[in-house]
Amino acid sequence: MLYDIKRNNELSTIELLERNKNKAKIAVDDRIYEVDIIEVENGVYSILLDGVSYNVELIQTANKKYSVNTLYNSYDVEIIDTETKYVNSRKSTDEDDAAFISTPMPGKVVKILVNEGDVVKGGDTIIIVSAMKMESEYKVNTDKIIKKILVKEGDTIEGHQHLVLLEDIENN
Amino acid sequence: MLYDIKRNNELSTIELLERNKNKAKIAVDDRIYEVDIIEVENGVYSILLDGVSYNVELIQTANKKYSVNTLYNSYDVEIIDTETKYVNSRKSTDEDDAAFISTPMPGKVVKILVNEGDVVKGGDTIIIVSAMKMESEYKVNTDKIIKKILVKEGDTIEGHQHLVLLEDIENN
Amino acid sequence: MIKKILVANRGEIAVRVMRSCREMGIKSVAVFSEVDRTSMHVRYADEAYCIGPAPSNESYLVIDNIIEVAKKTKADAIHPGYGFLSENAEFSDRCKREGIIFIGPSSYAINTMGDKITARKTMQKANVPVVPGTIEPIQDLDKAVEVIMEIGLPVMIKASAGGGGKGMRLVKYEKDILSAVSSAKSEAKAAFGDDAVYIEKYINSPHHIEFQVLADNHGNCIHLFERECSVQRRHQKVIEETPSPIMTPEVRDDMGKHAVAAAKAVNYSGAGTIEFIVDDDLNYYFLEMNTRLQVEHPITERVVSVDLVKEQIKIANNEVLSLKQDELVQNGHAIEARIYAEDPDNNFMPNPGLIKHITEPLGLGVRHDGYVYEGYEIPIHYDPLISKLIVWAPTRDEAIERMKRALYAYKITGIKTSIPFLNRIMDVPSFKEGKYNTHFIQDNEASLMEKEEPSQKLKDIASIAAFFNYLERIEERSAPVFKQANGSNWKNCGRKKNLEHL
Amino acid sequence: MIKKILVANRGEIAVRVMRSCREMGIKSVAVFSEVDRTSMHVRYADEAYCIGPAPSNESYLVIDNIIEVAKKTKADAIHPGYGFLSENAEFSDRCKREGIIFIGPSSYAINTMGDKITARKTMQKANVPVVPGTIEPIQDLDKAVEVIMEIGLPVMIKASAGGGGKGMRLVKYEKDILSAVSSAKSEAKAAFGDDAVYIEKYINSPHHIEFQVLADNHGNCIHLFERECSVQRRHQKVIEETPSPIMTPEVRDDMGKHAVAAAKAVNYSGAGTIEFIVDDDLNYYFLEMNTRLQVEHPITERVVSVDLVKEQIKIANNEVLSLKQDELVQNGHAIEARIYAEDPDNNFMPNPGLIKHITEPLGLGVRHDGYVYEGYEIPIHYDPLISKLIVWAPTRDEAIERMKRALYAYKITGIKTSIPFLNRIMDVPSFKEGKYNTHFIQDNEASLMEKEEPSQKLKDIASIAAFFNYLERIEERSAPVFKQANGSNWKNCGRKKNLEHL
Repeated sequence: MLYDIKRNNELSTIELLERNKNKAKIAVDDRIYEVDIIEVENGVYSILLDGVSYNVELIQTANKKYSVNTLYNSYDVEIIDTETKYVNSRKSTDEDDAAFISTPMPGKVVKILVNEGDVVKGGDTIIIVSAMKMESEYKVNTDKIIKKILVKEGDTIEGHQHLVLLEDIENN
Repeated sequence: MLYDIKRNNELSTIELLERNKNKAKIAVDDRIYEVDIIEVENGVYSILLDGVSYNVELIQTANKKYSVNTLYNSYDVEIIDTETKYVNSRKSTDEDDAAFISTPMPGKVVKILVNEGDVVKGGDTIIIVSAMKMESEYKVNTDKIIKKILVKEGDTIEGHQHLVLLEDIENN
Repeated sequence: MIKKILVANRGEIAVRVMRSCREMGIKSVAVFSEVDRTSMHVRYADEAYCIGPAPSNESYLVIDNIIEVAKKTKADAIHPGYGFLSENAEFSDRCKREGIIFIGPSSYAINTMGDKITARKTMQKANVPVVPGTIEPIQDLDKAVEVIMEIGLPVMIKASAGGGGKGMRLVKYEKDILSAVSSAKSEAKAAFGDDAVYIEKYINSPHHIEFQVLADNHGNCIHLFERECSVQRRHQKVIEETPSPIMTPEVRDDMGKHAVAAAKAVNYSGAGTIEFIVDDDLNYYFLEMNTRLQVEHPITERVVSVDLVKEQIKIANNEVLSLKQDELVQNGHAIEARIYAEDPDNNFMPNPGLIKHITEPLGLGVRHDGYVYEGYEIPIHYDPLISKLIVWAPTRDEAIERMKRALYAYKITGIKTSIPFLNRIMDVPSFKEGKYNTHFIQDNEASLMEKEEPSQKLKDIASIAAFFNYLERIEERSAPVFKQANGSNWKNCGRKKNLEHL
Repeated sequence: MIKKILVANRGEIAVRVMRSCREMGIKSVAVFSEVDRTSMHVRYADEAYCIGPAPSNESYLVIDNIIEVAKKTKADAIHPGYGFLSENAEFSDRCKREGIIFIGPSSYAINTMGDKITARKTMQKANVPVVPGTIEPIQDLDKAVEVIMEIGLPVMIKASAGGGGKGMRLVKYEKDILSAVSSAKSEAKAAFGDDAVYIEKYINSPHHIEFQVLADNHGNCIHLFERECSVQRRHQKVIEETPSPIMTPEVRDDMGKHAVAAAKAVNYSGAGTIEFIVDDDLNYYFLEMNTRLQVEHPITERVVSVDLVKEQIKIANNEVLSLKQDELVQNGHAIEARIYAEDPDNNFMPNPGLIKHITEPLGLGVRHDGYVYEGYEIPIHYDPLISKLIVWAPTRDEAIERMKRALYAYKITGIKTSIPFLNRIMDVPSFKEGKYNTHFIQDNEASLMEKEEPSQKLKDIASIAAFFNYLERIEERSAPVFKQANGSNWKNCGRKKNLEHL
């Protein structure tokens, strides 16, 4: 079965052509790879390709989404199966315009500089988050309306958590 | 609820008296312990008891059975709940007389020195198993009949796997 | 005799101190904040007590709580590690009043060295070279211009109570003097409640070189040679090495003598570090003294063959220093790399989180001082230092190769770390040649930030691994059997099996 | 110049060799048996190729298969590690014929040192002391009695082709001589296809002390001092240390010169070890030469500051030895403990299996050379050595304390290991005093096997941990929510969650 796969926003097709235990023949677009691939530790794969030994580490970030580390690089990879395509086709109209402020790492909300309903200018600081003795300011790039504030000062937050919902000014 | 617990064939009762997250009050027989207990790694518990820091590692060997390592000691611990008691009461008559030869570690069957139906004497070697370049001979302690041989030479075996079924001579 | 030590710290340094305690047969007591219950120092210690909520000003900085645990556990001594209360004169005094040995210097030494103007004065009196400049706070703005023009531009305006770059101004032109002094004063006032500022000549292409000293309570004081700490990012040390690649035996000898003189000038006791600023011609000036163990102490330990924590404890025990200056030698070369939980590709944003998988580098010439483990969640409240990788080899070139080998084998997933950035530093020509100063990272930003475009093959391998995992998960779902074959997945499957059969 | 090396081995030594290759910028090629696909050396190498089924005589010992991979990958050289083909003269020759550099000595040196009678003769000619006895095979049984009575009882009868205690007999009384010689001959015939035996005086309370040598292809040969290897169980080394606690500078110097003479007598090239048997009065005799890297080479590396694998590679590269005898010194004290997968409480039964959890010791003065990881299943087909723990300290006493600290922190679950046994060795008075010989383990069996009865509290803590886990599993079953709080169980839960949502 042919799947779509997205790696750092680059779309390819991927297909398992043959498999015998840990030996597999896989096509990525029109490139054919015969690999010896085995999960040696949880989320860690050892891959032999033309004799060369590769070590790849996976972290599943969501269902069918992975953060993949090779020796010096890191990729976001998403497997797009028929289910995903179906779900994507349904929700695309709904959430496309939504924009959230979020942080890449966990931390603590130090200060929120806006109120719901405020109109802010590109470059304005919206929220300050601290982690590991360092404070980071999160700004908007373009003029926005503060639709909803989802956290309060002093809250402990997860990485990638939605903090503030923004809305484009043109939409109003 | 009061449970029975077996530690290296020593039977005690054990009961959770109170619990608030990782703080617990537990009675073992009539000894009361107030512990701060938390699973820090998979199967590894950190326990604080009267301020003293203990590290305990568990390996689940079967359902409700554990091999427990403290710093210098190792214990077999079994939780005996009502289900276990019921199961034990039913099967006790059935398997009590069965005796198997097995090895504590995985390995390879090098040689089987008996045939099914043989009568062997205490001290006779029944089977030779090798692991890590070392051969070990497994003998019977008392006279037995070889009821069934469950492996063949060259077989790779797991630890604790039944290799040979023995029968007492008096039973025939 | 010290029989039990409370370690008033967390993270790698707490574990490191406890290791030496264990080797000396001394019991260790950990203290921990509520968020640190699962931290390694709690697991490693003989005893452990909670001292308050996560924010350090409610736990690790609360003197009363720490003293209370020390008294309850009958600890003879307290080791403060670095950071937190390690340079707190009040804490040193309080320990003394309570009859507990503080493993560190007296409040007098801490206070004298803690105030920069007082330290400069004291050093000048002890004939230790200080950066040309004023040794009294600037009162009069007009006088300031006069003094600065006498010293010669460029100069630095610095807050006397300062640190972390606050209340600090670089002045290159005469016209900027007045505004720079006023703004430094007001920033100093806001930050430290003290607007005293002083003036130092600005050293071009400065090197940061520090000397380790040890002093006992019997008047003996020695130095254990230098550490080169010029690889810094925003005043944060990144790589340290010893010996310094720019040092000569003569200058080393001179600087060592001045380091000892500096320590003696404050009747120092214990382990301390004299930081010097050094120019390209090896002119050197006293910068400040750190009255505690440094993060980078292991490179000295390796090259001089000494356990500095054990020496601290022996000194606190009132023993006479057994090390003699003329018996100490530097053997080979050591480099330390600090592994931080931060994302070098994203402006070094701190990156706390759950350690999903860790492979530590092993083998010849590698020391690893860390505290995280698989399944540990690095809290958001403290310093992002995860561990320190220290390598040793007979030569500097070989030590660099060894560091690269160790960084290659060191894998942490779940969080971003500085490992790729550290690896790139090892490849920069000026680092390899040992020709760098504190501008190193800034000067080489382009090559340090550049990432090679990976080959199509490597990118496809990443996709293949993810795809294979996806397929295996589908397979598992349709046939959830217990894989025994090669041991992968044993954790999941073991647990899964249990849940099913329970 | 060697640019790519095939490592014809597995386990910790294969990884250790590859680490030095990586530091030298040399590519490494792994070979592996079918059961070793997940082994660390396959993961660590630049390239990896399967060479056959699990049994070593179908893979790691098949010269043709290894040569084939070397040619296919264009490897310039082969490093044999220890064991397997490392002392196989045919392999050394075959490499030469194929134009591949064998990182080890010539077949001449291997053969001469491999046959014990030939080795004894060669040593005698080179004026290296050998154990008093015969240097020709015993032909005539009557002659044997005469010779033995001349040497003086007790004596050892040894097979010339021997090893591993086979074809070996200790004779204490004259009446036993005839039967001992005949049975040794027939055992030797059965074991090695060669019934040649010879006679050696039996040394009472023997010490096993070996010298490391390095020789280049240009006539230079040096020794790197001794290793004390008397802590043995059934001729298997358990603990090694350097310097030897019984050595004097004079005897060290003499033995070192004889070690160099021994190596020169066979035109040795590369790294080798001369084993001596030493009595309580420090009389020493050549025992045998190991023409390869030893398991215990790291303690020499640490104390002499040298990377022996790099030296081997440089010698194979035809370089001139850069180390000079009179510049070498021993610095401090190093001890190695071998961690085996075996059950010390159950007659040291091998204990292969799945590594469920591992915590490696870290910190100052600790080197760890291993190859296993969490989730790795140790195969049943090979040697039970898991890893080697090497500690260093300025003094022997401190090194022992450090070893105890490292063993304390070293935790492996899933299999039984020798760690508790090693820890008990560190506590035996005769070991602590450095007064022990090869009878050490036998003489101290009682205290080495004794286990302290744990307190009721400790026993109850074991029960509480198991009980708590049982309760948590019940809880999880009734409310299978994703625990995020402290990171424990993330692996299970992560996977569980995925399965549910897939």
